[in-house]
Amino acid sequence: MDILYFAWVRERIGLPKEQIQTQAATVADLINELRAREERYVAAFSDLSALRVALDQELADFDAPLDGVREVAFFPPMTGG
Amino acid sequence: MDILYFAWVRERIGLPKEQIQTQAATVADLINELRAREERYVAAFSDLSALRVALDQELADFDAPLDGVREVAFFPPMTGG
Amino acid sequence: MRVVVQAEPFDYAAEVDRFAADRSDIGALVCFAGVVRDTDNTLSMMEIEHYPGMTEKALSKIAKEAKDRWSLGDVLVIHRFGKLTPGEKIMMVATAAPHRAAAFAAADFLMDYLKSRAPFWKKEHSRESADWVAAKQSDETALSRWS
Amino acid sequence: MRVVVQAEPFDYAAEVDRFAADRSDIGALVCFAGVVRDTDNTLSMMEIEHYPGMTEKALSKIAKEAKDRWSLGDVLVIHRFGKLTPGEKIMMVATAAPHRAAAFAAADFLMDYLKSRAPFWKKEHSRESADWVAAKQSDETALSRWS
Repeated sequence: MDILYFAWVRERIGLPKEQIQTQAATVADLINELRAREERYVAAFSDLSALRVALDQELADFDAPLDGVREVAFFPPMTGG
Repeated sequence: MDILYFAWVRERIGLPKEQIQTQAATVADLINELRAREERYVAAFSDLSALRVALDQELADFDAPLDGVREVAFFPPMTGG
Repeated sequence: MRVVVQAEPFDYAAEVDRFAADRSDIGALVCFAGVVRDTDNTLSMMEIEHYPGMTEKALSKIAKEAKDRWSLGDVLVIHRFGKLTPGEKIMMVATAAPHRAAAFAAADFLMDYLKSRAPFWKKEHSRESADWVAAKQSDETALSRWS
Repeated sequence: MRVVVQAEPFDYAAEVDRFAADRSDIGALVCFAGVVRDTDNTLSMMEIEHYPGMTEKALSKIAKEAKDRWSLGDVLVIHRFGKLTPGEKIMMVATAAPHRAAAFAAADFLMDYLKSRAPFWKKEHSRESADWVAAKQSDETALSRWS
Protein backbone atom coordinates (compact mmCIF):
# COMPACT_ATOMS: atom_id res chain seq x y z
CA MET A 1 0.00 0.00 0.00
CA ASP A 2 1.28 3.47 -0.91
CA ILE A 3 1.14 6.03 1.88
CA LEU A 4 1.44 9.70 0.89
CA TYR A 5 2.04 12.69 3.14
CA PHE A 6 1.49 16.34 2.34
CA ALA A 7 2.31 19.76 3.83
CA TRP A 8 3.39 19.66 7.48
CA VAL A 9 2.52 15.98 7.78
CA ARG A 10 5.12 15.32 5.10
CA GLU A 11 7.62 17.57 6.88
CA ARG A 12 7.13 15.91 10.28
CA ILE A 13 7.43 12.41 8.87
CA GLY A 14 10.30 13.46 6.63
CA LEU A 15 9.21 11.89 3.39
CA PRO A 16 6.46 12.39 0.81
CA LYS A 17 5.67 8.74 0.17
CA GLU A 18 6.39 5.25 1.37
CA GLN A 19 5.25 1.71 0.66
CA ILE A 20 4.15 -0.42 3.55
CA GLN A 21 2.76 -3.88 4.14
CA THR A 22 -0.13 -3.79 6.56
CA GLN A 23 -3.06 -5.84 7.75
CA ALA A 24 -4.77 -2.78 9.22
CA ALA A 25 -8.54 -2.98 8.73
CA THR A 26 -9.28 0.72 8.95
CA VAL A 27 -7.52 4.08 8.63
CA ALA A 28 -7.52 4.38 12.42
CA ASP A 29 -5.80 0.97 12.72
CA LEU A 30 -3.19 2.05 10.18
CA ILE A 31 -2.51 5.24 12.14
CA ASN A 32 -2.00 3.20 15.32
CA GLU A 33 0.42 0.94 13.49
CA LEU A 34 2.40 3.93 12.19
CA ARG A 35 2.45 5.61 15.59
CA ALA A 36 3.98 2.48 17.08
CA ARG A 37 6.88 2.65 14.63
CA GLU A 38 8.75 5.86 15.42
CA GLU A 39 8.55 9.18 17.22
CA ARG A 40 8.10 11.19 14.00
CA TYR A 41 4.85 9.33 13.30
CA VAL A 42 3.63 10.09 16.81
CA ALA A 43 4.40 13.77 16.12
CA ALA A 44 2.56 13.72 12.80
CA PHE A 45 -0.48 11.88 14.09
CA SER A 46 -0.77 13.46 17.53
CA ASP A 47 -3.99 15.39 16.80
CA LEU A 48 -6.34 13.64 14.41
CA SER A 49 -8.74 16.58 14.38
CA ALA A 50 -6.01 18.48 12.52
CA LEU A 51 -5.66 15.72 9.92
CA ARG A 52 -7.53 14.63 6.83
CA VAL A 53 -7.26 11.34 4.97
CA ALA A 54 -7.92 10.35 1.36
CA LEU A 55 -8.32 6.76 0.16
CA ASP A 56 -7.47 6.29 -3.51
CA GLN A 57 -7.72 10.08 -3.91
CA GLU A 58 -11.16 10.47 -2.32
CA LEU A 59 -11.65 12.11 1.09
CA ALA A 60 -12.60 9.54 3.72
CA ASP A 61 -13.23 9.14 7.44
CA PHE A 62 -10.78 7.65 9.94
CA ASP A 63 -13.03 4.64 10.48
CA ALA A 64 -13.16 3.85 6.76
CA PRO A 65 -12.07 0.29 5.82
CA LEU A 66 -8.81 -0.19 3.91
CA ASP A 67 -10.03 -3.24 2.04
CA GLY A 68 -8.96 -2.95 -1.60
CA VAL A 69 -7.38 0.47 -1.09
CA ARG A 70 -4.10 1.05 -2.92
CA GLU A 71 -3.24 4.63 -1.94
CA VAL A 72 -3.71 6.34 1.42
CA ALA A 73 -2.86 10.03 1.84
CA PHE A 74 -2.58 12.02 5.07
CA PHE A 75 -2.58 15.81 5.13
CA PRO A 76 -3.80 18.86 7.05
CA PRO A 77 -7.11 20.60 6.20
CA MET A 78 -6.85 22.06 2.72
CA THR A 79 -6.09 25.73 2.14
CA GLY A 80 -6.55 26.24 -1.58
CA GLY A 81 -8.21 29.05 -3.44
CA MET B 1 -39.55 73.40 -14.76
CA ASP B 2 -38.00 70.77 -17.05
CA ILE B 3 -39.96 67.55 -17.42
CA LEU B 4 -38.14 64.55 -18.88
CA TYR B 5 -39.63 61.29 -20.11
CA PHE B 6 -37.83 58.02 -20.75
CA ALA B 7 -38.51 54.66 -22.39
CA TRP B 8 -42.21 53.93 -23.05
CA VAL B 9 -43.28 57.02 -21.10
CA ARG B 10 -41.34 59.09 -23.65
CA GLU B 11 -42.90 57.12 -26.50
CA ARG B 12 -46.46 57.53 -25.22
CA ILE B 13 -46.07 61.24 -24.62
CA GLY B 14 -44.21 61.65 -27.86
CA LEU B 15 -41.31 63.78 -26.68
CA PRO B 16 -38.25 63.37 -24.47
CA LYS B 17 -38.43 66.71 -22.70
CA GLU B 18 -40.60 69.78 -22.23
CA GLN B 19 -40.62 72.92 -20.16
CA ILE B 20 -43.74 73.79 -18.22
CA GLN B 21 -44.92 76.45 -15.82
CA THR B 22 -46.68 74.89 -12.87
CA GLN B 23 -47.85 75.70 -9.37
CA ALA B 24 -48.19 71.99 -8.50
CA ALA B 25 -47.11 71.37 -4.91
CA THR B 26 -46.24 67.69 -5.26
CA VAL B 27 -45.37 65.16 -7.96
CA ALA B 28 -48.91 63.76 -7.68
CA ASP B 29 -50.36 67.24 -8.28
CA LEU B 30 -48.13 67.67 -11.32
CA ILE B 31 -49.29 64.34 -12.73
CA ASN B 32 -52.93 65.41 -12.31
CA GLU B 33 -52.17 68.64 -14.13
CA LEU B 34 -50.53 66.78 -17.00
CA ARG B 35 -53.35 64.24 -17.22
CA ALA B 36 -55.82 67.09 -17.60
CA ARG B 37 -53.96 68.37 -20.67
CA GLU B 38 -54.20 65.65 -23.30
CA GLU B 39 -55.06 62.02 -23.91
CA ARG B 40 -51.40 61.00 -24.41
CA TYR B 41 -50.61 62.09 -20.82
CA VAL B 42 -53.54 60.04 -19.55
CA ALA B 43 -52.10 57.06 -21.44
CA ALA B 44 -48.63 57.62 -19.99
CA PHE B 45 -49.79 58.17 -16.41
CA SER B 46 -52.60 55.61 -16.30
CA ASP B 47 -50.86 53.23 -13.87
CA LEU B 48 -48.64 54.96 -11.34
CA SER B 49 -47.42 51.64 -9.92
CA ALA B 50 -45.65 51.13 -13.27
CA LEU B 51 -43.95 54.53 -13.04
CA ARG B 52 -40.96 55.98 -11.22
CA VAL B 53 -40.08 59.61 -10.70
CA ALA B 54 -36.79 61.41 -10.12
CA LEU B 55 -36.50 64.98 -8.81
CA ASP B 56 -33.29 66.71 -9.82
CA GLN B 57 -31.89 63.28 -10.74
CA GLU B 58 -32.69 61.57 -7.43
CA LEU B 59 -35.42 58.91 -7.11
CA ALA B 60 -38.43 60.29 -5.20
CA ASP B 61 -41.97 59.38 -4.14
CA PHE B 62 -45.14 60.64 -5.77
CA ASP B 63 -46.02 62.67 -2.70
CA ALA B 64 -42.65 64.47 -2.70
CA PRO B 65 -42.89 68.30 -2.78
CA LEU B 66 -41.75 70.13 -5.92
CA ASP B 67 -40.56 73.18 -4.05
CA GLY B 68 -37.21 74.27 -5.51
CA VAL B 69 -37.10 71.37 -7.97
CA ARG B 70 -35.77 72.22 -11.45
CA GLU B 71 -35.92 68.86 -13.20
CA VAL B 72 -38.60 66.17 -12.94
CA ALA B 73 -38.21 62.87 -14.79
CA PHE B 74 -40.82 60.16 -15.33
CA PHE B 75 -39.93 56.67 -16.45
CA PRO B 76 -40.77 52.98 -16.01
CA PRO B 77 -38.95 50.79 -13.45
CA MET B 78 -35.31 50.53 -14.47
CA THR B 79 -33.95 47.50 -16.30
CA GLY B 80 -30.19 48.01 -16.38
CA GLY B 81 -27.42 45.51 -15.77
CA MET C 1 -13.11 53.81 -7.91
CA ARG C 2 -14.09 54.26 -11.53
CA VAL C 3 -17.53 54.64 -13.12
CA VAL C 4 -17.89 54.73 -16.89
CA VAL C 5 -21.05 55.24 -18.99
CA GLN C 6 -20.50 55.07 -22.71
CA ALA C 7 -22.01 54.05 -26.03
CA GLU C 8 -18.79 52.44 -27.28
CA PRO C 9 -17.85 48.83 -26.56
CA PHE C 10 -15.37 48.44 -23.71
CA ASP C 11 -12.35 46.17 -23.67
CA TYR C 12 -13.42 43.62 -21.06
CA ALA C 13 -10.13 41.70 -21.02
CA ALA C 14 -8.07 44.87 -20.66
CA GLU C 15 -10.35 46.15 -17.90
CA VAL C 16 -10.17 43.00 -15.78
CA ASP C 17 -6.45 42.80 -16.41
CA ARG C 18 -5.85 46.35 -15.23
CA PHE C 19 -8.30 46.20 -12.33
CA ALA C 20 -6.45 46.24 -9.00
CA ALA C 21 -3.35 44.96 -10.81
CA ASP C 22 -0.11 44.87 -8.82
CA ARG C 23 -1.92 45.42 -5.53
CA SER C 24 -0.66 42.96 -2.97
CA ASP C 25 -3.10 43.93 -0.19
CA ILE C 26 -5.93 42.37 -2.20
CA GLY C 27 -6.66 38.64 -2.03
CA ALA C 28 -9.92 38.45 -3.95
CA LEU C 29 -11.16 39.87 -7.24
CA VAL C 30 -14.70 39.38 -8.48
CA CYS C 31 -16.00 40.58 -11.78
CA PHE C 32 -19.41 40.33 -13.32
CA ALA C 33 -20.30 40.97 -16.93
CA GLY C 34 -23.80 41.27 -18.38
CA VAL C 35 -24.18 40.02 -21.92
CA VAL C 36 -26.94 40.62 -24.52
CA ARG C 37 -28.77 37.32 -24.38
CA ASP C 38 -30.70 35.82 -27.25
CA THR C 39 -31.73 32.35 -26.14
CA ASP C 40 -34.37 31.87 -28.82
CA ASN C 41 -32.37 33.35 -31.67
CA THR C 42 -34.96 36.04 -32.35
CA LEU C 43 -33.23 39.18 -31.10
CA SER C 44 -31.77 41.44 -33.76
CA MET C 45 -30.74 44.31 -31.48
CA MET C 46 -30.83 45.46 -27.88
CA GLU C 47 -31.32 49.18 -27.41
CA ILE C 48 -30.39 50.73 -24.09
CA GLU C 49 -31.74 54.13 -23.14
CA HIS C 50 -30.43 56.00 -20.13
CA TYR C 51 -30.79 59.30 -18.29
CA PRO C 52 -27.57 61.25 -18.90
CA GLY C 53 -26.49 62.98 -15.74
CA MET C 54 -28.56 60.88 -13.36
CA THR C 55 -26.96 57.66 -14.60
CA GLU C 56 -23.44 58.73 -13.63
CA LYS C 57 -24.67 60.04 -10.27
CA ALA C 58 -26.65 56.87 -9.48
CA LEU C 59 -23.76 54.57 -10.44
CA SER C 60 -21.22 56.60 -8.46
CA LYS C 61 -23.50 56.54 -5.42
CA ILE C 62 -23.96 52.77 -5.70
CA ALA C 63 -20.23 52.20 -6.17
CA LYS C 64 -19.34 54.42 -3.23
CA GLU C 65 -21.86 52.68 -1.00
CA ALA C 66 -20.39 49.28 -1.88
CA LYS C 67 -16.86 50.55 -1.33
CA ASP C 68 -17.69 51.89 2.13
CA ARG C 69 -19.83 48.97 3.18
CA TRP C 70 -17.24 46.30 2.42
CA SER C 71 -14.04 48.38 2.70
CA LEU C 72 -13.21 47.49 -0.86
CA GLY C 73 -9.73 48.02 -2.23
CA ASP C 74 -11.26 49.10 -5.50
CA VAL C 75 -14.53 49.18 -7.47
CA LEU C 76 -15.17 49.49 -11.17
CA VAL C 77 -18.51 49.96 -12.96
CA ILE C 78 -18.84 50.22 -16.72
CA HIS C 79 -22.23 50.39 -18.46
CA ARG C 80 -22.98 50.92 -22.12
CA PHE C 81 -26.01 52.53 -23.73
CA GLY C 82 -27.23 52.68 -27.33
CA LYS C 83 -27.52 49.77 -29.74
CA LEU C 84 -25.98 46.39 -28.93
CA THR C 85 -26.07 43.05 -30.69
CA PRO C 86 -26.50 39.57 -29.15
CA GLY C 87 -23.37 38.34 -27.40
CA GLU C 88 -22.03 41.85 -26.77
CA LYS C 89 -21.16 42.85 -23.21
CA ILE C 90 -23.61 45.40 -21.83
CA MET C 91 -21.81 46.18 -18.62
CA MET C 92 -19.37 44.99 -16.01
CA VAL C 93 -18.65 45.51 -12.34
CA ALA C 94 -15.47 44.53 -10.56
CA THR C 95 -14.66 44.44 -6.86
CA ALA C 96 -11.39 43.91 -4.99
CA ALA C 97 -11.13 43.00 -1.32
CA PRO C 98 -8.74 41.28 1.07
CA HIS C 99 -11.07 38.24 1.33
CA ARG C 100 -13.54 36.57 -1.00
CA ALA C 101 -16.73 37.01 1.03
CA ALA C 102 -16.57 40.81 0.80
CA ALA C 103 -15.66 40.80 -2.89
CA PHE C 104 -18.57 38.47 -3.75
CA ALA C 105 -21.12 40.27 -1.57
CA ALA C 106 -20.14 43.69 -2.93
CA ALA C 107 -20.40 42.56 -6.57
CA ASP C 108 -23.77 40.95 -5.87
CA PHE C 109 -24.97 44.13 -4.13
CA LEU C 110 -23.74 46.36 -6.97
CA MET C 111 -25.63 44.28 -9.50
CA ASP C 112 -28.85 44.29 -7.49
CA TYR C 113 -28.75 48.08 -7.11
CA LEU C 114 -27.65 48.73 -10.63
CA LYS C 115 -30.51 46.59 -12.01
CA SER C 116 -33.26 48.44 -10.20
CA ARG C 117 -31.85 51.84 -9.23
CA ALA C 118 -29.70 53.03 -12.12
CA PRO C 119 -31.71 54.75 -14.88
CA PHE C 120 -31.29 52.35 -17.79
CA TRP C 121 -34.08 50.86 -19.88
CA LYS C 122 -33.71 48.01 -22.34
CA LYS C 123 -35.68 47.58 -25.53
CA GLU C 124 -35.47 44.32 -27.43
CA HIS C 125 -35.78 44.52 -31.17
CA SER C 126 -36.70 41.44 -33.18
CA ARG C 127 -37.63 41.26 -36.83
CA GLU C 128 -41.32 41.55 -35.93
CA SER C 129 -41.41 43.87 -32.96
CA ALA C 130 -39.67 46.09 -30.45
CA ASP C 131 -40.54 45.69 -26.78
CA TRP C 132 -39.39 47.38 -23.61
CA VAL C 133 -38.04 44.81 -21.18
CA ALA C 134 -40.28 44.65 -18.11
CA ALA C 135 -38.71 45.00 -14.69
CA LYS C 136 -38.84 41.76 -12.74
CA GLN C 137 -40.37 41.49 -9.30
CA SER C 138 -37.46 39.21 -8.40
CA ASP C 139 -35.03 42.09 -9.00
CA GLU C 140 -36.94 44.32 -6.61
CA THR C 141 -37.07 41.48 -4.07
CA ALA C 142 -33.33 40.93 -4.40
CA LEU C 143 -32.73 44.48 -3.21
CA SER C 144 -34.37 43.81 0.13
CA ARG C 145 -31.48 41.49 1.01
CA TRP C 146 -29.25 44.51 1.60
CA SER C 147 -31.36 46.69 3.90
CA MET D 1 -16.07 22.78 -18.77
CA ARG D 2 -12.33 23.17 -18.29
CA VAL D 3 -10.15 22.40 -15.27
CA VAL D 4 -6.48 23.33 -15.31
CA VAL D 5 -3.81 22.66 -12.66
CA GLN D 6 -0.41 24.06 -13.49
CA ALA D 7 2.76 25.59 -12.05
CA GLU D 8 2.99 28.25 -14.76
CA PRO D 9 1.22 31.61 -14.52
CA PHE D 10 -2.02 31.76 -16.50
CA ASP D 11 -3.16 34.63 -18.72
CA TYR D 12 -6.10 35.95 -16.72
CA ALA D 13 -7.20 38.54 -19.28
CA ALA D 14 -7.07 36.04 -22.13
CA GLU D 15 -8.99 33.46 -20.07
CA VAL D 16 -11.86 35.80 -19.13
CA ASP D 17 -11.94 37.12 -22.68
CA ARG D 18 -12.22 33.64 -24.16
CA PHE D 19 -14.62 32.31 -21.53
CA ALA D 20 -18.10 31.78 -23.01
CA ALA D 21 -17.23 34.27 -25.75
CA ASP D 22 -19.70 34.55 -28.63
CA ARG D 23 -22.38 32.67 -26.77
CA SER D 24 -25.65 34.50 -27.01
CA ASP D 25 -27.64 32.19 -24.69
CA ILE D 26 -25.64 33.49 -21.73
CA GLY D 27 -26.61 36.70 -19.93
CA ALA D 28 -24.29 36.61 -16.95
CA LEU D 29 -20.58 35.94 -16.49
CA VAL D 30 -18.92 35.87 -13.09
CA CYS D 31 -15.25 35.39 -12.50
CA PHE D 32 -13.27 35.21 -9.33
CA ALA D 33 -9.50 35.44 -9.01
CA GLY D 34 -7.47 34.69 -5.91
CA VAL D 35 -4.34 36.77 -5.49
CA VAL D 36 -1.25 36.25 -3.28
CA ARG D 37 -1.91 38.80 -0.56
CA ASP D 38 0.78 40.53 1.44
CA THR D 39 -0.98 43.15 3.54
CA ASP D 40 1.90 43.67 5.96
CA ASN D 41 4.64 43.66 3.34
CA THR D 42 6.41 40.72 4.96
CA LEU D 43 5.73 37.91 2.52
CA SER D 44 8.57 36.97 0.23
CA MET D 45 6.97 33.94 -1.39
CA MET D 46 3.84 31.80 -1.31
CA GLU D 47 4.42 28.11 -1.89
CA ILE D 48 1.50 25.94 -2.91
CA GLU D 49 1.72 22.19 -2.55
CA HIS D 50 -0.89 19.92 -4.06
CA TYR D 51 -1.75 16.25 -4.50
CA PRO D 52 -1.24 15.46 -8.19
CA GLY D 53 -4.00 13.20 -9.42
CA MET D 54 -6.42 13.91 -6.61
CA THR D 55 -6.35 17.67 -7.31
CA GLU D 56 -7.59 17.29 -10.88
CA LYS D 57 -10.25 14.78 -9.78
CA ALA D 58 -11.49 16.96 -6.92
CA LEU D 59 -11.66 20.11 -9.07
CA SER D 60 -13.45 18.30 -11.89
CA LYS D 61 -15.96 16.90 -9.44
CA ILE D 62 -16.59 20.34 -7.91
CA ALA D 63 -16.92 21.95 -11.34
CA LYS D 64 -19.30 19.26 -12.56
CA GLU D 65 -21.43 19.59 -9.46
CA ALA D 66 -21.72 23.37 -9.94
CA LYS D 67 -22.54 22.92 -13.63
CA ASP D 68 -25.34 20.47 -12.90
CA ARG D 69 -26.72 22.31 -9.90
CA TRP D 70 -27.10 25.67 -11.67
CA SER D 71 -27.39 24.46 -15.29
CA LEU D 72 -24.37 26.54 -16.17
CA GLY D 73 -23.54 27.33 -19.76
CA ASP D 74 -19.88 26.90 -18.92
CA VAL D 75 -17.43 26.57 -16.01
CA LEU D 76 -13.72 27.19 -15.83
CA VAL D 77 -11.34 26.44 -12.96
CA ILE D 78 -7.61 27.21 -13.07
CA HIS D 79 -5.34 26.70 -10.05
CA ARG D 80 -1.60 27.10 -9.82
CA PHE D 81 0.86 25.31 -7.58
CA GLY D 82 4.53 25.91 -6.79
CA LYS D 83 6.15 29.20 -5.89
CA LEU D 84 4.25 32.48 -6.28
CA THR D 85 5.11 36.05 -5.39
CA PRO D 86 2.82 38.70 -3.83
CA GLY D 87 0.30 40.14 -6.28
CA GLU D 88 0.36 37.04 -8.52
CA LYS D 89 -2.92 35.31 -9.32
CA ILE D 90 -3.16 31.93 -7.60
CA MET D 91 -6.32 30.73 -9.26
CA MET D 92 -9.53 31.69 -10.98
CA VAL D 93 -13.01 30.33 -11.48
CA ALA D 94 -15.51 31.54 -14.05
CA THR D 95 -19.19 30.72 -14.45
CA ALA D 96 -21.66 31.51 -17.23
CA ALA D 97 -25.43 31.33 -16.89
CA PRO D 98 -28.56 32.83 -18.43
CA HIS D 99 -29.16 34.98 -15.31
CA ARG D 100 -26.95 36.57 -12.69
CA ALA D 101 -28.24 34.78 -9.59
CA ALA D 102 -27.08 31.38 -10.87
CA ALA D 103 -23.72 32.69 -12.06
CA PHE D 104 -22.99 34.34 -8.70
CA ALA D 105 -24.17 31.41 -6.60
CA ALA D 106 -22.18 28.91 -8.65
CA ALA D 107 -18.95 30.93 -8.41
CA ASP D 108 -19.45 31.36 -4.67
CA PHE D 109 -20.10 27.61 -4.30
CA LEU D 110 -17.05 26.70 -6.38
CA MET D 111 -14.83 28.88 -4.21
CA ASP D 112 -16.19 27.45 -0.96
CA TYR D 113 -15.62 23.88 -2.12
CA LEU D 114 -12.28 24.58 -3.69
CA LYS D 115 -11.02 26.23 -0.48
CA SER D 116 -11.79 23.28 1.77
CA ARG D 117 -12.10 20.22 -0.47
CA ALA D 118 -9.41 20.51 -3.13
CA PRO D 119 -6.01 19.21 -1.98
CA PHE D 120 -3.93 22.38 -1.95
CA TRP D 121 -1.81 23.65 0.94
CA LYS D 122 -0.28 27.08 1.20
CA LYS D 123 2.99 27.92 2.91
CA GLU D 124 3.93 31.54 3.49
CA HIS D 125 7.61 32.37 3.36
CA SER D 126 8.89 35.55 4.96
CA ARG D 127 12.48 36.56 5.56
CA GLU D 128 12.33 35.09 9.06
CA SER D 129 10.11 32.05 8.76
CA ALA D 130 7.99 29.72 6.68
CA ASP D 131 4.55 28.78 7.96
CA TRP D 132 1.77 26.59 6.67
CA VAL D 133 -1.44 28.59 6.39
CA ALA D 134 -4.00 27.26 8.85
CA ALA D 135 -7.45 26.34 7.57
CA LYS D 136 -10.10 28.73 8.83
CA GLN D 137 -13.19 27.59 10.67
CA SER D 138 -15.13 30.19 8.64
CA ASP D 139 -14.23 28.33 5.44
CA GLU D 140 -15.62 25.10 6.84
CA THR D 141 -18.74 26.93 8.02
CA ALA D 142 -19.21 28.51 4.58
CA LEU D 143 -19.54 25.02 3.09
CA SER D 144 -22.62 24.25 5.17
CA ARG D 145 -24.55 26.86 3.17
CA TRP D 146 -24.74 24.48 0.22
CA SER D 147 -25.98 21.27 1.78
